[in-house]
Amino acid sequence: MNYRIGKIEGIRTLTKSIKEYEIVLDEPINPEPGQFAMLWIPGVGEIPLSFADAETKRIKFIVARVGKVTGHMHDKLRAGDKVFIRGPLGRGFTRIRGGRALLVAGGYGLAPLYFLSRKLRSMECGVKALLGFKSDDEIFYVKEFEELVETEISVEHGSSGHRGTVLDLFKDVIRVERFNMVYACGREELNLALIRKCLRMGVPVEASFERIMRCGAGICGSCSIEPLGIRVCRDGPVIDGSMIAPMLEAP
Amino acid sequence: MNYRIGKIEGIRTLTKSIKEYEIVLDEPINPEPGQFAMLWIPGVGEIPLSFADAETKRIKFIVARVGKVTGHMHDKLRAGDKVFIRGPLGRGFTRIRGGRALLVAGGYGLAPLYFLSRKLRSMECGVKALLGFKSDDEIFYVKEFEELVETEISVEHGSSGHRGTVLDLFKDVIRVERFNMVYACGREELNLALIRKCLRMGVPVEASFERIMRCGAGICGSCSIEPLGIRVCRDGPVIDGSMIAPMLEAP
Amino acid sequence: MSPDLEVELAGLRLRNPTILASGILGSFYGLMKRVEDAGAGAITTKTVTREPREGYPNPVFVDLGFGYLNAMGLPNPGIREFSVELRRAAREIRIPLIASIGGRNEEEFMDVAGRALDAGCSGIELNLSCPHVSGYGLEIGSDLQLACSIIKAVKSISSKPVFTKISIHQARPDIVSRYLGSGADGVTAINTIRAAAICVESMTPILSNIIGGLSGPCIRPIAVAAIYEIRRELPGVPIIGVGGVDGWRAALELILAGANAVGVGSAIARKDLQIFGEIIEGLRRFLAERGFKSIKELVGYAHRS
Amino acid sequence: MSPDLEVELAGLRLRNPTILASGILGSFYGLMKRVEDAGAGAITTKTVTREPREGYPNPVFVDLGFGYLNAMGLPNPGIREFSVELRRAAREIRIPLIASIGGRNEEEFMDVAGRALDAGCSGIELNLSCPHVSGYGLEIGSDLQLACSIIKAVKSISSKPVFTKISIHQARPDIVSRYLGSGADGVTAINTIRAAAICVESMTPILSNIIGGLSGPCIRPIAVAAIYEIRRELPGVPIIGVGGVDGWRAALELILAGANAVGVGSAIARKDLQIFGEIIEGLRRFLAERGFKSIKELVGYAHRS
Ligand SMILES: Cc1cc2nc3c(=O)[nH]c(=O)nc-3n(C[C@H](O)[C@H](O)[C@H](O)COP(=O)(O)OP(=O)(O)OC[C@H]3O[C@@H](n4cnc5c(N)ncnc54)[C@H](O)[C@@H]3O)c2cc1C
Ligand SMILES: Cc1cc2nc3c(=O)[nH]c(=O)nc-3n(C[C@H](O)[C@H](O)[C@H](O)COP(=O)(O)OP(=O)(O)OC[C@H]3O[C@@H](n4cnc5c(N)ncnc54)[C@H](O)[C@@H]3O)c2cc1C
Ligand SMILES: Cc1cc2nc3c(=O)[nH]c(=O)nc-3n(C[C@H](O)[C@H](O)[C@H](O)COP(=O)(O)O)c2cc1C
Ligand SMILES: Cc1cc2nc3c(=O)[nH]c(=O)nc-3n(C[C@H](O)[C@H](O)[C@H](O)COP(=O)(O)O)c2cc1C
Ligand code: FES
Ligand code: FES
Repeated sequence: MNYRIGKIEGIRTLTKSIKEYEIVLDEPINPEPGQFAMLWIPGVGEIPLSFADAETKRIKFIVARVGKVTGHMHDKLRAGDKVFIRGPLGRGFTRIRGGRALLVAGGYGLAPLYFLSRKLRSMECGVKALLGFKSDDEIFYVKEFEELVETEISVEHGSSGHRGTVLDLFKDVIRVERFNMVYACGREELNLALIRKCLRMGVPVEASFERIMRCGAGICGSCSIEPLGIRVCRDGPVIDGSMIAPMLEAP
Repeated sequence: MNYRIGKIEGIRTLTKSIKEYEIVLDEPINPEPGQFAMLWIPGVGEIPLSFADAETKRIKFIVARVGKVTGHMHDKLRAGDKVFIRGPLGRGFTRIRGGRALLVAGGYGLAPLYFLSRKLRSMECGVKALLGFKSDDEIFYVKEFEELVETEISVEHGSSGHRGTVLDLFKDVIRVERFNMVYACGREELNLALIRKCLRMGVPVEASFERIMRCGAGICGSCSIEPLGIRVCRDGPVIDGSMIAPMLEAP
Repeated sequence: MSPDLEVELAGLRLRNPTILASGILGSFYGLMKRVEDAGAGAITTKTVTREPREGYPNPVFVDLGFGYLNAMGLPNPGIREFSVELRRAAREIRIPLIASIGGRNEEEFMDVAGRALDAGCSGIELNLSCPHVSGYGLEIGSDLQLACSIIKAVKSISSKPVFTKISIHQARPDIVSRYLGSGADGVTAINTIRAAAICVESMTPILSNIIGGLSGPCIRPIAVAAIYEIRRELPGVPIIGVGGVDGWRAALELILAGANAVGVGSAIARKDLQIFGEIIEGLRRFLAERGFKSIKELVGYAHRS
Repeated sequence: MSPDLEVELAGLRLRNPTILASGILGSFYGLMKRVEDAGAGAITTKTVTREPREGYPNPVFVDLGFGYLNAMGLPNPGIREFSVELRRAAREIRIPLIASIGGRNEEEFMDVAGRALDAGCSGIELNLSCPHVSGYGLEIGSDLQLACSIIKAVKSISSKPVFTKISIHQARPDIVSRYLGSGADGVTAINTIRAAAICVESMTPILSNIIGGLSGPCIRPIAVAAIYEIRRELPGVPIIGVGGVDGWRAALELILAGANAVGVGSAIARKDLQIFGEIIEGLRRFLAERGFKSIKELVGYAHRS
């Protein structure tokens, strides 16, 4: 069978719509930051989730409540429950060695970037993370980031951090600091805006994209970014900004 | 596919009905003496043959002309031709370490015993080989044996070696010498007679048997020694004398 | 208390749900005895026909890695000679002995079945599904009317349970229920699947018969679907699940799909006779870990979800 | 001179014998373009139906190691929306584009085929064989009469070649020749095989639809037999061989059995789009080594032995 068996070790409520799941697998796994897994809950469904962390058999997911499966996870899963995982799937972030990296996340997009921060530390990089949230009560994982890297946050409607979107914050930061690489994960508009900006400035950029996943194996075509024919499950989810360039023609 | 590709390197005529084939395989193989291969010639057939020698990719078979496939081999195969091999199959001889071993072969039965002699040399064994032939012009491989081990031959109707069957020779030898193990390969009557004798004297004995082979994988049942249910292709072809004991009840 | 592996199958009582599949070692008394000693719950004999059959010349077997291809050609000594083996087996082997019967018409089936019953077999399996012997097996089974009349005829002389062994082409609840309507006591699903392999090096087919039957792990998903659908539509039918059982997980998969017992066939090529012990131990451990008392609780369990 | 890989297939000229199989990436223009760039000789689109279909919920795909199980449920945007992709593909892609058509009756097939032809496809493949979508595919194909009337109807409006895609159940020369008699220009053999997988840990079926279709290397021997037998009985029929092509050897095996061209499907899961180049290079090397001038010489070559 293609699934590994996972046992929920702990569930942490991060915000009213986001939880963190710590899972222990029956076998070691070694994903790259940016790669994802298909998580199957028998009788419920199967969804893609980015690895938020991984160490031998221990992995973390950060899950926003959206619909059927994520709702079931939030409402029904308890420590000790079994889940099934296939992966790691897809292509993760290209890690730079040395230099300075900027991480830009929107909402649960910080999941793969947190994992990336942990890995970049050993690469002798300077890392700065920009985390964007909608409101004060949606803020999470800031302490976790701060323990690893220099972190700034933006809140659209709230009192903490910078007021505004993370894109605004990004523009402010990029005006005064230079980076060798920008890593992004957020809603598609955010990703595209960041890519456009970076390409203009000539800064390499990679962003993690989402599409409806079905096979997760690069054959069904369901996750294609058209008309480029880039499969998020296989060619992505992390995609080099320059690959996306043709989508940005309209400014 | 389950076949290895072999290329005939050389064919040597040993007697008017026996030839030696030297074959180079596309991949290394590591059979034990006593194990066999199924040799397939497309469009002709597939037959079991004991390894007469093997060293990484180079193997030897000694083949007596019997019927369709062996006839084709004798008449049609040329150096450069391709043949297909599956194996090594079955269980070979148990090699003793130290002590003295006696090898008893009838006709092409010497094939696996020659291979065994080569391997026993490195086990610090004293080895004696008794080779039985029907007539003077059926004698072969004596020099090859003599280069490795002490060798005596018997000929039923002829002038060389001991006059008589190899069983007679065996009885003579065993009367004056002691062995820690007897290895046999010949017609079934020879094998059974040797086993009976050895069991009576309390000398461990192993013999290589033949049956019609089909699957070669231990599932079709075609090669069973009944009523013992011993599959020559899987439990054999080399069978410990004590396993055969129930067949010897009639003296 | 250790969980109970005993199953009941159309009146046969099996000490555990493993059955030697037809065509695998079931040609001689000695081999069948060894299979009993290895732990099997029941034995199916090689398919036997009225007349002796030589079978096809070699090659007859190909190991494909993910499965096996065979075209033996139903070699067997004919029912007269085979009766001797069967009689001895019936006398000395304590687990149920299911005689697999082949034939080209109703009369041959009747004749062979009669002699097999005479020799003391515990049940009959009608081979209506062997995919590579012209005039036998699937060629008979493809004719629904003929198949039903054969079942009826054999059933009329048999007080022992009669199973029909089916191919994927017959693995449809509507066809199976016709078989049951004709008197079949149960169904064995599935036989090998028509297949062939061509050697690219020699550019020739490998099997002497060219066409053979595919078995092994690679057909398990096909067997699982067949069993699942038959169990769903015909909740009471005794099913012997066969196809790709290569360990306890595979056996359990077929049982969860709805098999009351499972045939073990070509996996013996890789695992030899120890496979019976391995399956039995594995099932026992699984039942114990999950708190089930009997394997019967798991038959068709996957239908609950 | 480098050996010639070009093949002719019911009037279509393919630069090489590899064809993207239906359901694999053929849902969008961008993906089809990448497949062309990867070297494919032709492309079959995802099966498209008249109305949009959501498909089944996840899980829809299982990697079994020796093969794959899928039950996508024929998700597609319906022919109206798909025509946009198809039209663009027909305009910008130079290799033949075969539109795979699904439907529940003759009228739907006609409607979809008409629009696909309108959009500029080079050929039609009638999906009479998808084994896990109720009302479509094999359920239609199992009714020989209905299948023939669909073929006749579609053929009546198509000047482009029409292929019928068959399952193992239709892989019989008698059935195929009925299809040809109804006007089919060729046959695509085979579709996936009805199958299922049950997770032993959770004791539940894995696919949301429970039943899916088996593909990959494990069905190759089944495809080879199907192709071989059709080629033997119907020497002239154009055959697209599909099933378990995972490299040049596998492609060649199907060609030797009698396929004029080969579909590449689920192997892309393991090898990605490079597989087209790998097959093409491998075939070219084989031809050169053996002294053949054209791949056409090898179509059905295994029948000579
Ligand atoms: C590569 C990848 C990585 C992801 N990583 C994470 C992660 O780390 N954490 C996390 O919380 N979520 C992640 N997601 C998103 C997550 O997979 C979806 O939220 C989830 O599939 C929703 O499933 P559901 O059954 O709860 O909702 P459903 O009931 O299936 O859907 C509810 C609604 O959301 C829409 N929808 C569902 N999935 C998607 C999608 N992928 N894109 C667009 N719309 C969608 C549906 O069409 C529907 O309208 C990731 C997605 C991808 C593709
Ligand atoms: C384990 C094993 C190892 C062997 N090793 C060697 C070897 O190293 N050298 C060698 O020359 N031969 C060996 N043989 C015997 C060899 O396999 C046969 O001689 C060969 O299969 C005959 O094939 P054929 O097509 O030439 O004859 P066929 O045309 O098949 O047969 C001619 C006649 O011989 C009979 N026959 C064929 N094979 C056997 C058999 N195995 N037992 C009894 N009768 C048989 C047939 O029934 C027929 O009557 C071995 C056999 C076995 C089982
Ligand atoms: C070598 C071989 C011989 C077989 N002979 C028969 C037979 O005589 N009668 C029969 O009904 N099935 C026969 N079968 C089919 C098996 O009984 C079984 O249905 C099939 O192999 C699938 O099970 P498996 O995957 O466990 O091998 C044979 C299978 C093999 C591999
Ligand atoms: C994910 C997936 C989706 C498929 N969808 C279709 C389809 O829409 N129409 C069709 O005719 N065949 C479909 N098939 C079957 C393939 O075209 C092909 O016949 C089958 O997979 C065997 O080839 P393979 O072993 O190379 O995958 C699909 C197969 C897969 C794996
Ligand atoms: S999810 Fe199927 S190709 Fe990406
Ligand atoms: S040859 Fe088949 S069991 Fe030995």
